[in-house]
Amino acid sequence: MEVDDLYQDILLDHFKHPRHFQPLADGEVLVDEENPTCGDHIRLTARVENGRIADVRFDGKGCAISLASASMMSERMPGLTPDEARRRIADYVAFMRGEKELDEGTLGDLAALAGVRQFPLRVKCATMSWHAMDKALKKLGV
Amino acid sequence: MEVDDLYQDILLDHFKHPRHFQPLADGEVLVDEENPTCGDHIRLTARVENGRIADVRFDGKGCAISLASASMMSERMPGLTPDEARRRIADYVAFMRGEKELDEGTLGDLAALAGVRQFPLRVKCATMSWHAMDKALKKLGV
Amino acid sequence: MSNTSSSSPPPLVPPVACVCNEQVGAGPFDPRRLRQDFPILALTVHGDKTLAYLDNAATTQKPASVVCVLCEYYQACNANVHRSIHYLGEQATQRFEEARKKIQRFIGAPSERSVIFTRGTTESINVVASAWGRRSLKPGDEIVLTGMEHHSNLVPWQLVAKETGARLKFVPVLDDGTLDLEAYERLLKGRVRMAAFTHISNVLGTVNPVKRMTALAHAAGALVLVDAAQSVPNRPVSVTDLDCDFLAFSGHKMLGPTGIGVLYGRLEVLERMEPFLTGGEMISRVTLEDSTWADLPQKFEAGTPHVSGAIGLGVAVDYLQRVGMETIRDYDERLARYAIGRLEQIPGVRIFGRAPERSGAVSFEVEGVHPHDLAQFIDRDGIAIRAGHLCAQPLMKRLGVPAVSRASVYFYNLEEELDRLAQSILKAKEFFRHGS
Amino acid sequence: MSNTSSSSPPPLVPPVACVCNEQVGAGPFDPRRLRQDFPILALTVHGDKTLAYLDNAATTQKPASVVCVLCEYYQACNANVHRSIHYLGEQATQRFEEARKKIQRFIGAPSERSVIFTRGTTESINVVASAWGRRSLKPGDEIVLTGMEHHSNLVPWQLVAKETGARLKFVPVLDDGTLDLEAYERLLKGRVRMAAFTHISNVLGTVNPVKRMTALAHAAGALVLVDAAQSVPNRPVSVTDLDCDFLAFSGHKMLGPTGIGVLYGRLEVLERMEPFLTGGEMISRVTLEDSTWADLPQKFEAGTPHVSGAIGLGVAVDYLQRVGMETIRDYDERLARYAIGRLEQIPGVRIFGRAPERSGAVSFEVEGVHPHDLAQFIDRDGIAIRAGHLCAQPLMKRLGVPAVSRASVYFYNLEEELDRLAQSILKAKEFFRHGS
Ligand SMILES: Cc1ncc(COP(=O)(O)O)c(C=O)c1O
Ligand SMILES: Cc1ncc(COP(=O)(O)O)c(C=O)c1O
Ligand code: FES
Ligand code: FES
Repeated sequence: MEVDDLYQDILLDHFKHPRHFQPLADGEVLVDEENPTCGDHIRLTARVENGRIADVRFDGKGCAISLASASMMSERMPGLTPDEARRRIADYVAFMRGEKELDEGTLGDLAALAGVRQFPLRVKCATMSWHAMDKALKKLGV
Repeated sequence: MEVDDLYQDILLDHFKHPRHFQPLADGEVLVDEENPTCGDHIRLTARVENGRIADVRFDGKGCAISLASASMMSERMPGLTPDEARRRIADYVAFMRGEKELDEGTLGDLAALAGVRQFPLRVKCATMSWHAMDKALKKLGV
Repeated sequence: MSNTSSSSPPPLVPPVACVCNEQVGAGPFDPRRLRQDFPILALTVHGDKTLAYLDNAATTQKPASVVCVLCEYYQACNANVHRSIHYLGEQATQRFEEARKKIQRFIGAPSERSVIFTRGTTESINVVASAWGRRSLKPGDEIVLTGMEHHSNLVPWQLVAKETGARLKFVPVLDDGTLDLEAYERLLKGRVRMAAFTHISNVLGTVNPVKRMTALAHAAGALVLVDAAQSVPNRPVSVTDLDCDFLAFSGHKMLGPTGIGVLYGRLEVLERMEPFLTGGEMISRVTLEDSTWADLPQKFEAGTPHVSGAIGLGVAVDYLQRVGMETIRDYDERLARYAIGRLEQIPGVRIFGRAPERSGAVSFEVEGVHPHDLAQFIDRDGIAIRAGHLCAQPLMKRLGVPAVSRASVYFYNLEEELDRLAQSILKAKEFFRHGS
Repeated sequence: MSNTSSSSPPPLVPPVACVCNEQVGAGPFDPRRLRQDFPILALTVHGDKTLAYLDNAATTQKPASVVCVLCEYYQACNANVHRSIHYLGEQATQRFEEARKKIQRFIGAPSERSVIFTRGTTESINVVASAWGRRSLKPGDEIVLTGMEHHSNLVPWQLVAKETGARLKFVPVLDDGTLDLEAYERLLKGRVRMAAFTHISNVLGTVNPVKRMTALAHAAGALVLVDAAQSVPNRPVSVTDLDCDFLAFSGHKMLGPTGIGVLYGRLEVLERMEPFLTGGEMISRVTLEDSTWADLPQKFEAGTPHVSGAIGLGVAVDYLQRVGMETIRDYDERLARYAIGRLEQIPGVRIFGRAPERSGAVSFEVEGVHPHDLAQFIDRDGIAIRAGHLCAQPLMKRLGVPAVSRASVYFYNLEEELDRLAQSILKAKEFFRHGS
């Protein structure tokens, strides 16, 4: 496996231009999720409107993998019901841990993160923001 | 080295017929010295008359090496002044620990214990009664 | 990339290529053949005496595959684990954690998070006595131990009892070397918070009914620690089946390297416990003033672990499973009974321990020959046994002796080695009675 | 017999015949030649990339003689130590205690009784914090640490402070990565009972003036513990010269096996201390109710020790002495300065730690590239460095970063490996800015 299999162009693009990345006012922050192995963190906010996730934004510090996966996550959530979102999160986390397979269709551009699975030490980077989203839904009581 | 180099005839003779071995009345016992690595012990009594050790007797439980060395010790002490005895004890202990050499003349039949020096785990067997004698002199205040 | 994205990740580490070509997989159980896997058993000592190693309850010998994996580890993937993002670091971490999973499966633990690497049984028990006991015990609480414990499962409890005001109670040992189970049930009527007992006595060979004892202790509201130092090497042991809260054992007694052992703990109990050692690896957040702990099992694994030891223990477990734990149990017991039969033919020999179910450890005394003289004498014939209090001074007192001799067999021992033992003991008796 | 009775006892154990034929004795210091003694350094990873192992502050690689002695130990003299009266037991005991003496001489300790084998630095410090601190500290007593400690020399003190009511004080770290020694002197004016500090920072490479710091602490009536995890591998260290009360270090960072380390303690202090772990080996008398302790060093070595680890560490010490500790110190420092020079040529690289006296550890950050991405990226070029908080979160906070990258050299590294590091970092910068 070459390094650009891990850091694919799609991933790098999300890292350099993270979608929905935007400094959050302290009052907005729903969840501040930390990766204790490296000291990085993601802060996240989300809204639910008419039973569907309407908006996800985040800021924080992290490696390319964590920022890119947060960016991809923030693109996929809007439009889902909380239950659909939770299922997606669980599937993705299980996939990253090598506990579950997902087909191309389900994965979409998340396939760019599949290489991370070979590096157990980096799996937390790729799941941190997804855990944060899960907690945000709980916080919102939905 | 063969086993009968360690357990020489002289040693076995002292083991089977320990000199000055004799059940002691509890009141007589000056020192009860224990070998914690095996649970064995030697009890010892001694007298000093006219500035010289007059009598050494012991009882207790122990291996062949410990009983034989106690028996030889009890033969050598009588007639010595306490200071002479202390010097002999120190020399013998140093010899057993491989820290000092002694010539044939000084050793006499103690040479039969020289083989023990190759077995660090047994050195305590061969020195236990000598330590007891040293403590007995201290107890007697001589 | 996209072709592989939905298949499981390929292994990072190539399978360990063991060059030692062991016999263990090559046919039905045959101790004579398996001996070829243990180079040390072919040693001749004191000139031309073939080694008869009968001190397996102290420590076992290691098969070639265990030695081999140590070399291979140091020559191909040595690195610090868990935090090194580089080729060697990923390899070492993966193999270290793979070893943990092997041990988890071996002892039937529900999660690898409940498998903590320690230096050995002694440290494992200290972790529990200290990290659980010091925080949980109150004055008047009771700890039930037995009269046949190794010092390792006694002294730590003495200290924690002294510190907390808890009281120790002891299940007496009956004349046949089994526990007085009626007394045990009576003792459990008190304010018992912990019952800690050995699965198999390292002196008497007695196999205690630990499953039943655990159930009784649980019914009385106590936690249970099983000292499995002698049992995990000897028979199938499943923590799920026993249902104990803690299980402690040592790698070096089960074909593994020195310096590594295991504490199994029930997850809920481990999670409530504070850590024992602190420092690197076991923390989550640290400021100058305060710290929070990592998740299990790291919470209990401060500092750089004994990576090669854990990996070696994993390979030892592989070996044991290929021999078969039932096979080992049955063979050890058969051989121990053979040893007892041979020793009993010698006048003046007294065997300690007559439990109906037993392991490979046989303790005895020989009239007129001190155990240390006996061990020393028969060593000259190449026969290695143990003499002493066997780290069980209270049990010695119960047996009425300061020390015993112990021959302990393992699956690679042979009847003829026990014949040699008996002959050599006869010679020793003669020698110490009449001289050479 | 009578002929030999007056000469010193012949050695029981034949000298270890190492078959690995090392280069270390074969001429003046030449790192390129010495690399042949470390098979792992010839590894190619990720296809055809020669390994450049620059993570030596985490753990070092092992020379052939250390690996060799492990095999040899398990195949020729494995046994339990101190109590087994048989050929293997005598051999194992003699070699284990010989290793202790080697280490005693290596650190200039007055007696082998003050050399205690532990699992590593972390356990060594825990022994002191717990066995000394928990019994000796009173509310209001003070412990002086520094702002550059590894978690291992911080978290154990946090716990003991919480338990005893003692207070922690910290010597600040100045901008150049050295300690604020004026502040240290001021801190010593309090009720200081213990000063514990690292000899060399594993992050900054700073060499602290520990001899002077020890003298000042003693003058203030405090005991001194030196965390020598990074210094004993790197330079001559003599406890007699430093005059410290405790010294802690790890075998795996100085060519030795995993799972073994050392606590040196001043005899008078160790003698007054209660034990840490309890169980077998460390007792003198045990009854069901009570126990007394064995003499030093056994009092602090409960349970079956890591025999092969200790013997391996002894051989590692032999190797280091043949290279020469002054040589290692000078070479490591020169190479670290070379690394700094190369890294500084890269725009956006910032070096942490500018102490005038330094070891082989060089920490830095690269603008726009996260340390973990950097480590992962350059690993693909075969270069192994460390990324993270390096078990020093408070120091990271002081430096104003969540994590750093660290390259750490040892005497077997070469300038060309650092050239490759610099090139690969340049490539990484480019990659994360513009993509491949
Ligand atoms: C300065 C320092 N102290 C303590 C330690 C802890 O050593 P170990 O993990 O071997 O216990 C280390 C290394 O990790 C270190 O660099
Ligand atoms: C029953 C039992 N418990 C505990 C121990 C202590 O094990 P270790 O010395 O490996 O810590 C032993 C072995 O010595 C044992 O046989
Ligand atoms: S390294 Fe911190 S989140 Fe990836
Ligand atoms: S074995 Fe006990 S004194 Fe010799």
